[in-house]
Amino acid sequence: MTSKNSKVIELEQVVIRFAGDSGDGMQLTGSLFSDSTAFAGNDFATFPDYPSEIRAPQGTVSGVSGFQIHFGQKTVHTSGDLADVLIAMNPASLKANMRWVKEGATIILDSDAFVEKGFEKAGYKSDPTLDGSLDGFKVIKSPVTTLTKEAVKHLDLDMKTTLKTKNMFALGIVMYMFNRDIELINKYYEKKFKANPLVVDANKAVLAAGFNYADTLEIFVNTYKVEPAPLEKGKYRNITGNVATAWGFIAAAERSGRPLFLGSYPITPATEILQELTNHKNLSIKAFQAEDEIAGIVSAIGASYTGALAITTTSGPGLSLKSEAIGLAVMTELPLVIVDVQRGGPSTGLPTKSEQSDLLQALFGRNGEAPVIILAAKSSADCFYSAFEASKLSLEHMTPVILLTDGSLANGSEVFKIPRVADLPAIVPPLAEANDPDYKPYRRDPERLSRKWAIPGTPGLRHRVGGLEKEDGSGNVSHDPLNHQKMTFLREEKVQRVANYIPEQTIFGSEDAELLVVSWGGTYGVMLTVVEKMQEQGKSVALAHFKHIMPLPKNTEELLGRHKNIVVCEINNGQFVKYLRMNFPQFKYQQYNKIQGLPFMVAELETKFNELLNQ
Amino acid sequence: MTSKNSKVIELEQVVIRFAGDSGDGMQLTGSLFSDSTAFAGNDFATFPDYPSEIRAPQGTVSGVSGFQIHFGQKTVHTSGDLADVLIAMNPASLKANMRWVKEGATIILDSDAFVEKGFEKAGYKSDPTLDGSLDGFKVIKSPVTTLTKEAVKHLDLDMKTTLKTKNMFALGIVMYMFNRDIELINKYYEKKFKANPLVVDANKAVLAAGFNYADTLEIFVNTYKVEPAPLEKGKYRNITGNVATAWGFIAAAERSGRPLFLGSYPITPATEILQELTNHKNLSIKAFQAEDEIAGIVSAIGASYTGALAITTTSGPGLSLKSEAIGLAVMTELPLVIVDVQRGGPSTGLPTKSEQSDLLQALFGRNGEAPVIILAAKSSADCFYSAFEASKLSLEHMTPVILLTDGSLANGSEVFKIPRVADLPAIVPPLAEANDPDYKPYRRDPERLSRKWAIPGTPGLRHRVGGLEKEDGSGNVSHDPLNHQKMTFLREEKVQRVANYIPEQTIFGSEDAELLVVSWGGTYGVMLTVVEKMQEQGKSVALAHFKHIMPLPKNTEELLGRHKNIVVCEINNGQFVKYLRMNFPQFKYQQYNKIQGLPFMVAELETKFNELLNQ
Amino acid sequence: MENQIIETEIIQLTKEDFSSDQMVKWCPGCGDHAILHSVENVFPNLGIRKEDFVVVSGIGCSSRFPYYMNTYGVHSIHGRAAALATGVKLANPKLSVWMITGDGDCMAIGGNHFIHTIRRNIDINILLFNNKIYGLTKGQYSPTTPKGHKTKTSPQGTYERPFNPGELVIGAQGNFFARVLDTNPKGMTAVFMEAAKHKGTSLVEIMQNCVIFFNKAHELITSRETRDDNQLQIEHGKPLIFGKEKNKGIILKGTRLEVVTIGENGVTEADLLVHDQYEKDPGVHMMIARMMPPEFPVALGVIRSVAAETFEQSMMDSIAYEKEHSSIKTVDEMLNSGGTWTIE
Amino acid sequence: MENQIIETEIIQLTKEDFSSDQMVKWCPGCGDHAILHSVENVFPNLGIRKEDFVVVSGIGCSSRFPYYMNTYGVHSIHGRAAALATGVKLANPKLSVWMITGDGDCMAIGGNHFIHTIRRNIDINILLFNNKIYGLTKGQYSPTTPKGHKTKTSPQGTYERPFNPGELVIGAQGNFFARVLDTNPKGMTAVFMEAAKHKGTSLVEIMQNCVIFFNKAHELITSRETRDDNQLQIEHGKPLIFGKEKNKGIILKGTRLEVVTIGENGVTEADLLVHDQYEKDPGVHMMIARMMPPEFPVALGVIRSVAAETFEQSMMDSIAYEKEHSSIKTVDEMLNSGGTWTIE
Ligand SMILES: Cc1ncc(C[n+]2csc(CCOP(=O)(O)OP(=O)(O)O)c2C)c(N)n1
Ligand SMILES: Cc1ncc(C[n+]2csc(CCOP(=O)(O)OP(=O)(O)O)c2C)c(N)n1
Ligand code: SF4
Ligand code: SF4
Ligand SMILES: [Mg+2]
Ligand SMILES: [Mg+2]
Repeated sequence: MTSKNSKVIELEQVVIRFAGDSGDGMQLTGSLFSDSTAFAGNDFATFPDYPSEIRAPQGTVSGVSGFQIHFGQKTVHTSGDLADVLIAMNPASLKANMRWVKEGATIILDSDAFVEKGFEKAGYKSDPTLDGSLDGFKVIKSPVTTLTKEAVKHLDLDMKTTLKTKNMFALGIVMYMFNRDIELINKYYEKKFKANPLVVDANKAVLAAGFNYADTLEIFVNTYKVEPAPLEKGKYRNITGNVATAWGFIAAAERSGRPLFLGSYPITPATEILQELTNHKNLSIKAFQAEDEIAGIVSAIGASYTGALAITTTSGPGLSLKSEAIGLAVMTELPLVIVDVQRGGPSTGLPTKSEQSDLLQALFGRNGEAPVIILAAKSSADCFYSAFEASKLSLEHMTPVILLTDGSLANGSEVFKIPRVADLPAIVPPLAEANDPDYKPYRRDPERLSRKWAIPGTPGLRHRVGGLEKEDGSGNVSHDPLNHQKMTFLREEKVQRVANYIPEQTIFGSEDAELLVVSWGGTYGVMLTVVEKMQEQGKSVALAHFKHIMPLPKNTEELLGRHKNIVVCEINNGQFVKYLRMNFPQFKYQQYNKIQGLPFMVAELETKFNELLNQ
Repeated sequence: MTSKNSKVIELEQVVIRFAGDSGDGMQLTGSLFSDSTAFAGNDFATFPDYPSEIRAPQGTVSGVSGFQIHFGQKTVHTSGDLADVLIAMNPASLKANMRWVKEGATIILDSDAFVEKGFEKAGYKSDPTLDGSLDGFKVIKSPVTTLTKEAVKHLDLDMKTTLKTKNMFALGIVMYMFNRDIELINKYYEKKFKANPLVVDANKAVLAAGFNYADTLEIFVNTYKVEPAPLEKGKYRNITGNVATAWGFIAAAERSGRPLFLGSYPITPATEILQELTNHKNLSIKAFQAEDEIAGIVSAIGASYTGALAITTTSGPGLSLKSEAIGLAVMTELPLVIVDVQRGGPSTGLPTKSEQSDLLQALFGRNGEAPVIILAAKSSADCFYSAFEASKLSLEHMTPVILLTDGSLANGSEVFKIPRVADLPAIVPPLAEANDPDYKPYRRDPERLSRKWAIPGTPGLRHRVGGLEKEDGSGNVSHDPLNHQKMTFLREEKVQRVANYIPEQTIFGSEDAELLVVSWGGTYGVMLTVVEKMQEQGKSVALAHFKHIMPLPKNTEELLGRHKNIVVCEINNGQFVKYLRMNFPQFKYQQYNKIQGLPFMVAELETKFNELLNQ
Repeated sequence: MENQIIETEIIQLTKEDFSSDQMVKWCPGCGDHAILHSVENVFPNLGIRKEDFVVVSGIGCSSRFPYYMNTYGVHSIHGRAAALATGVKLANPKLSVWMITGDGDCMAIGGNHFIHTIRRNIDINILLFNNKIYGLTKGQYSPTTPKGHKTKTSPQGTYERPFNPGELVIGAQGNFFARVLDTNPKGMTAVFMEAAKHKGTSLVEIMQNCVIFFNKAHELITSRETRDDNQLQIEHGKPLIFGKEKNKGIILKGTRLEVVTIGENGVTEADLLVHDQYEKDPGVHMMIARMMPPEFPVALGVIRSVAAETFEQSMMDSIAYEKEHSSIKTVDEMLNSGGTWTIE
Repeated sequence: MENQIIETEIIQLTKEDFSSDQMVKWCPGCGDHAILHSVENVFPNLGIRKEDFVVVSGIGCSSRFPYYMNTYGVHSIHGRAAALATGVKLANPKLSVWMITGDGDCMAIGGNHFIHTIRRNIDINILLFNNKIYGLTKGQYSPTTPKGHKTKTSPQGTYERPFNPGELVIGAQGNFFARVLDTNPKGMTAVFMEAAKHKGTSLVEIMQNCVIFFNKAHELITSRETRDDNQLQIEHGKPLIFGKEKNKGIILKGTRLEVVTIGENGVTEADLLVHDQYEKDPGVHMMIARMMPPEFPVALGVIRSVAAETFEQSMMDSIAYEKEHSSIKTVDEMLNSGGTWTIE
């Protein structure tokens, strides 16, 4: 039913931002557009921008909910910097989002909402569409509310239901603008609202009305098209970081043959991992919502002692609370994965914003010498592989792992090529054999230095573990001075030897690039975008993006040593750079830090790197 | 009543170690000898060596309780490495303490306890006094038990009471050996056991018996004397680190005019600070024993908001639990002193042993960017001044301070020159004035960057604080990106500016010494002893011992820069050295680390430093 | 400058004295709004200076409360409000300390501080906003969510029996427990006044409705159709009567409570259990607090209110005693106490 | 290699099967020794394989217990034993999980896990060594120390009313509560057996004596001279009788318990309250658990034992149900569920 009467312009990539009041259904609008983007064969990534209040006063800036999608015919690494198209359902949405809009972008407004009352609530002194605020943008004012009402008049709906569909009118306009087929979305309505045919009809009618309105009134001089991206063959889905994390653990449980146990306490932005796992009892997953973070981790340690792949999930304040118990897992040398979905700190901080400021806590936030393995996921989809690898390392090396993700990865989503479980690496935990006459709780594997895992219920392996210092071998409580020193070194060395079991650090770009950009964790997408762009411009820039933090890959020193000009970029006040200085003080590091609860922008990094290149 | 028939040899310094079963009263014996040492005008330091069990099976190695005293005619910096004299009340005490005894030392034994049963319990295969184990020592076997019984026969005591006094027989011998006057101790008995004259008589009789036994039987070829130390004029007392810490806070409360509030939960080795403060209701001190560590710190934050000098005291595992709440104190910019009496870690670790392994936790163990001031006390007596300074900095700069002490300082004691409270520095917290029309919760002092303290009950200053990010100035909740960055920098800068209010780092020795020895916290005494000794030998060694950890003194970089050869010595796996590398990566650091739950020995450091000098 | 009148009397305050300038951001229709109004009505009428109130909370929707009150206040961290309030009250027992908390904040993560504060009987007033759900984190079950209820983290229904706050309070030695509905402003005002006057920890459970994540959680008790049979407003000294016709009541039969109808089987009002909120033995208070539909109506009002020494009173008495009786009166005296010696 | 007999039956175990090779380091005379012996006597007689026991503890003198038992075991961190035991039991519901804890470990720092575990009714057996003091840290008061008692941190006596474990357990919805003395090995053995058999959280309070820091804490109940008047051994279905002459008893009079003498004022045995440990309504169990000298004797034995579904049973049922009814049976199916698309 796509009909065109305007020229179609081909674009390489586009960023669209949908914004409205919390009640306006912007998340659904965005996700339906994402589905159609997937169908169109583009690569894409999305990011929701929830308000921090559940439902702040309607029409105010603090109640604005947004959804951004970035799609392209090339690989897309981020959910995009600034929007090419902004849909603003009311003045507050416009106000809250103007800083996210590219110069010259198209702004689609519901003109019915751009009235005195709306300006007031949004804190506008005058009508922004008239006072010159929007000069330089392509502004399309459409009476979305009025036309929505018209479109469903025949269905005789109550006003609330009617108004609930107006987001679909806006979606219809955007679908037209990008030459998309609306049938897919109609099918969604049919499935989703099966029980309520009237709602199906209403949504269909409004979507079509928006589409046709754009067509008929020729509100766009041109329409646009983004060609399919050259994605590898295979089956794909869209996935958020939190779901990917949950699924990575489920896959690791399957590959290791160990039942999955989660002990957790809800906290933004980590809660969805818990929620997702409670939904998989069909796969025998035990997800325990504990009374607090401490019970979350300690129940997981109990489950780990009992032979489960045990995990606990949280965000920064929760990681603080788990500090003491992580020490117990270190001392008992049990597998355990602790996921920290980082958010803005310190203290309660900025719970709905993302940050990378828990790195030093992950490294050092425990009493005594208590080393753990640390991984940091680099993208929403990579959360799957990071959770899987964290499980593998923890199970095979019998030591806790902290997996760092962040709010942006957790809530953002991207295209994920669906793997086959059988193709994932094998995971072989060092289980002790029943009645092994040589079994000793702290006897170690000579290579990995891991002890064996003897699981309650197994005959012939009864033993006790605990938080007091242990005698090497026997595992008995020991106050012997030299044993304590030995055990301290062994625990450290066990973690360091993991370097033999992780990939070497790769570098994107030339080994002798003039500027080496270093980053870690969730900033991968934007770093890659910038470096790729600058390399295309012929700049001598390379990227070393770290996913393995503790231990660092074996070739790190060598790799860093090849570059005179190194800049470490982080969404914090400089934590990884401190860690690098402490490990490799012989090199000089520059820093680029941003602590605004916001991701890096391509432009700011580019400016910084160019500056460093011209020094 | 001192009578001599042997030559008196003058000694510069002596280390004596009293050891017996937990029930043998070795702590009292030691402390009485300390009193007499004070009376003799020597400088001294002591250290108790408690068993980790409350009362492990009698006669076993794990039940041995020890007390060491080091006294001299020069300034004494530590409780001593190896003992010149060991008193061993039974075989287990001998076995447990042989490694603490100098070659050629005098060992005084209760021969009545050196019998088959005792050897067995102690795990000796044969009689150590006969099998050559004690070759090279001066062994004095005295039938202490028998003679004690004899000494009190006339008093008709029950056996239990009789045996309880045998430690006094041993004390009598040692008193004789060092030409001490036993009258002082008799006075102590009279006061202490006022209610029970029989016990007074018994103790007096046994003490005298021991003294006279040594005299009469000429068990010593010589006796010894240590001349008074040239201590400054003034009034002195003996003080443990934990009591000194408690008193430092009491003095700070007095000098600041702020009531003292402690919220704490018992934990070894920090409990005595709580206990000491519960004993000072006479000075209006409120010491609250909370249900756990979290309630301990959070109640202190409540008290701080309410205008108290608020403190919380704990050890490593407790500091872990307090992590989240420290972040709240950082965010609310309230004064709070957190004392961590470090012990062996990780996890429960070695609770009765000392370690310096919580430094990185103190620096980084919190979510988000959450800087705090960090001080580390350098000796038992210095705990007083450190607690005082921690209070002053926290109150005047409106930011939390972590004060690190350790198990050795906490339980050890040394001579303390009693200050007059009025001579201590003034403490002037930035109190907001009632009805100040310009009051804003987060308006800052331009120099210190501290905000004002507005205390509930004061008219005209009502305001709210909390853990969400605050708008600078107003203190309102703010999600503004640039404000977050600004506040992050302000919190960091506020702590950094404390460098303007602390002394510059001093160096003991020459500014161009070939080897710079760096240490921090509780190791001061032994470091000084070694460096002094080597300097006397003409070695080019200097000591920079850090008490101010965060921020570092302003001249640290300059000071370190003057030395090519730097060695950082710590009772951990290298935490301060990591911190120095991260701050001053331009210098090269060597390390000396010991992780045995034991203090450094003079000899091992000397060996190490000589090695480094000869490189 | 002369003749200035120094304000010594407590002036009559109004609601406006307590409204803060911050925008109230709870969802439209959330029960929290009504509670805020009730508290704003109660504070001016307690005879306490406005600068002597401190409002403390943890984290949750309900815990945003202090920002909306123009008093001294602390919005602390999740679960720790009781510990913070304890510190405030012990540091200055003269302050009127109010703690605002949610069912998750004080009964999940904050459970330990909650029971210990109650046990110690520290004189703070705790308003527990019981919406039986985690609101701020968007809809996970809480320790008071009814067993079997489906939430975001219990897609097949919860497995856990909920706490009944009244029972837990009594089990923790609590001396004041009352229950009110967010839909009943008068009831709230009356109970908040009583809570404020009670010396010792007062716990008020407010059945609060979260319109977004557990709408109608208390419907059986609050809805026009069912409320008469499911509410019982208790009053000290009055028999336990309820029902549309006020003809139903509660009797204590043997070791249990039972619902009876007045006029049936010879039951008269005189047979009914008479409420004694001051009874020390908590046995019957516990039974009353436990009453739940469908068997019983829910008891509303002050269920238990027993006088006992407060922690801070004991502490202040002990300090006063020691100040009088200790021979050490100053810090200098302390420093010089015990074994000392002088070098001259 | 043929004809090997595969052990399928549970063989009769003995005490020796459970003694570990570690030296027992409690103080001579400590009540913990006797408890250890009782547990060693009970374990072989439960019909459970020796490798199916897991003994979990926190930190404290009592919490050294697992080291002295030759079973699987974890000596965890202070206060967290209940959370750890929960993880063990949920990970493998077939195990027999025993939690050893002290009054400080589970009622001070561990209070939250304690009440939540009880509320969830997870089938673990909790032995609470109540010596009313912190032993391991050398004598500070605990949440069960009697009010006014002088300890290292309460030189003028404590200001706090103690928890009564039975009350708190019942307030937290507990279904099994029993009380025994460390001086009564037979009593311990009998109660431990019952606790083991009870499905759901069983809480046994053991009045344990710390000879060093609070010697004779339970003297009124245990000493030869006073015990007859201060102990009441309760038994299901039997009237509450005590006293040297077995002539005193407890009646329920109105809303309270009262001590009476049989034969006086016409009181006969038939008037006495008959103990029903299976009664669901906890009102009277609460009253019985509260009885304390001097007014009342202390009730010993099983006070409450009510059957209810356990958390882990609900969880396993839900898993079984979902496995059967979900259309997604494998991880691959999960990965491929919902909206996917294929690039060819
Ligand atoms: C340490 C920590 N853990 C978890 C959270 C996340 N969190 C915030 S509020 C909340 C529960 C809110 O529920 P409730 O206390 O009932 O308050 P309501 O929102 O329902 O009023 C949770 C789990 C947090 N902020 N901090
Ligand atoms: C996190 C932490 N806080 C405090 C301690 C110190 N601590 C160890 S045991 C204990 C209390 C012991 O009392 P209880 O639980 O009654 O056991 P008991 O020794 O009396 O058997 C304390 C406070 C600790 N080990 N860890
Ligand atoms: S989510 Fe629920 S509790 Fe929170 S503000 Fe909205 S309605 Fe109220
Ligand atoms: S201190 Fe007390 S509880 Fe601990 S072992 Fe000794 S007697 Fe037992
Ligand atoms: Mg709630
Ligand atoms: Mg105890």
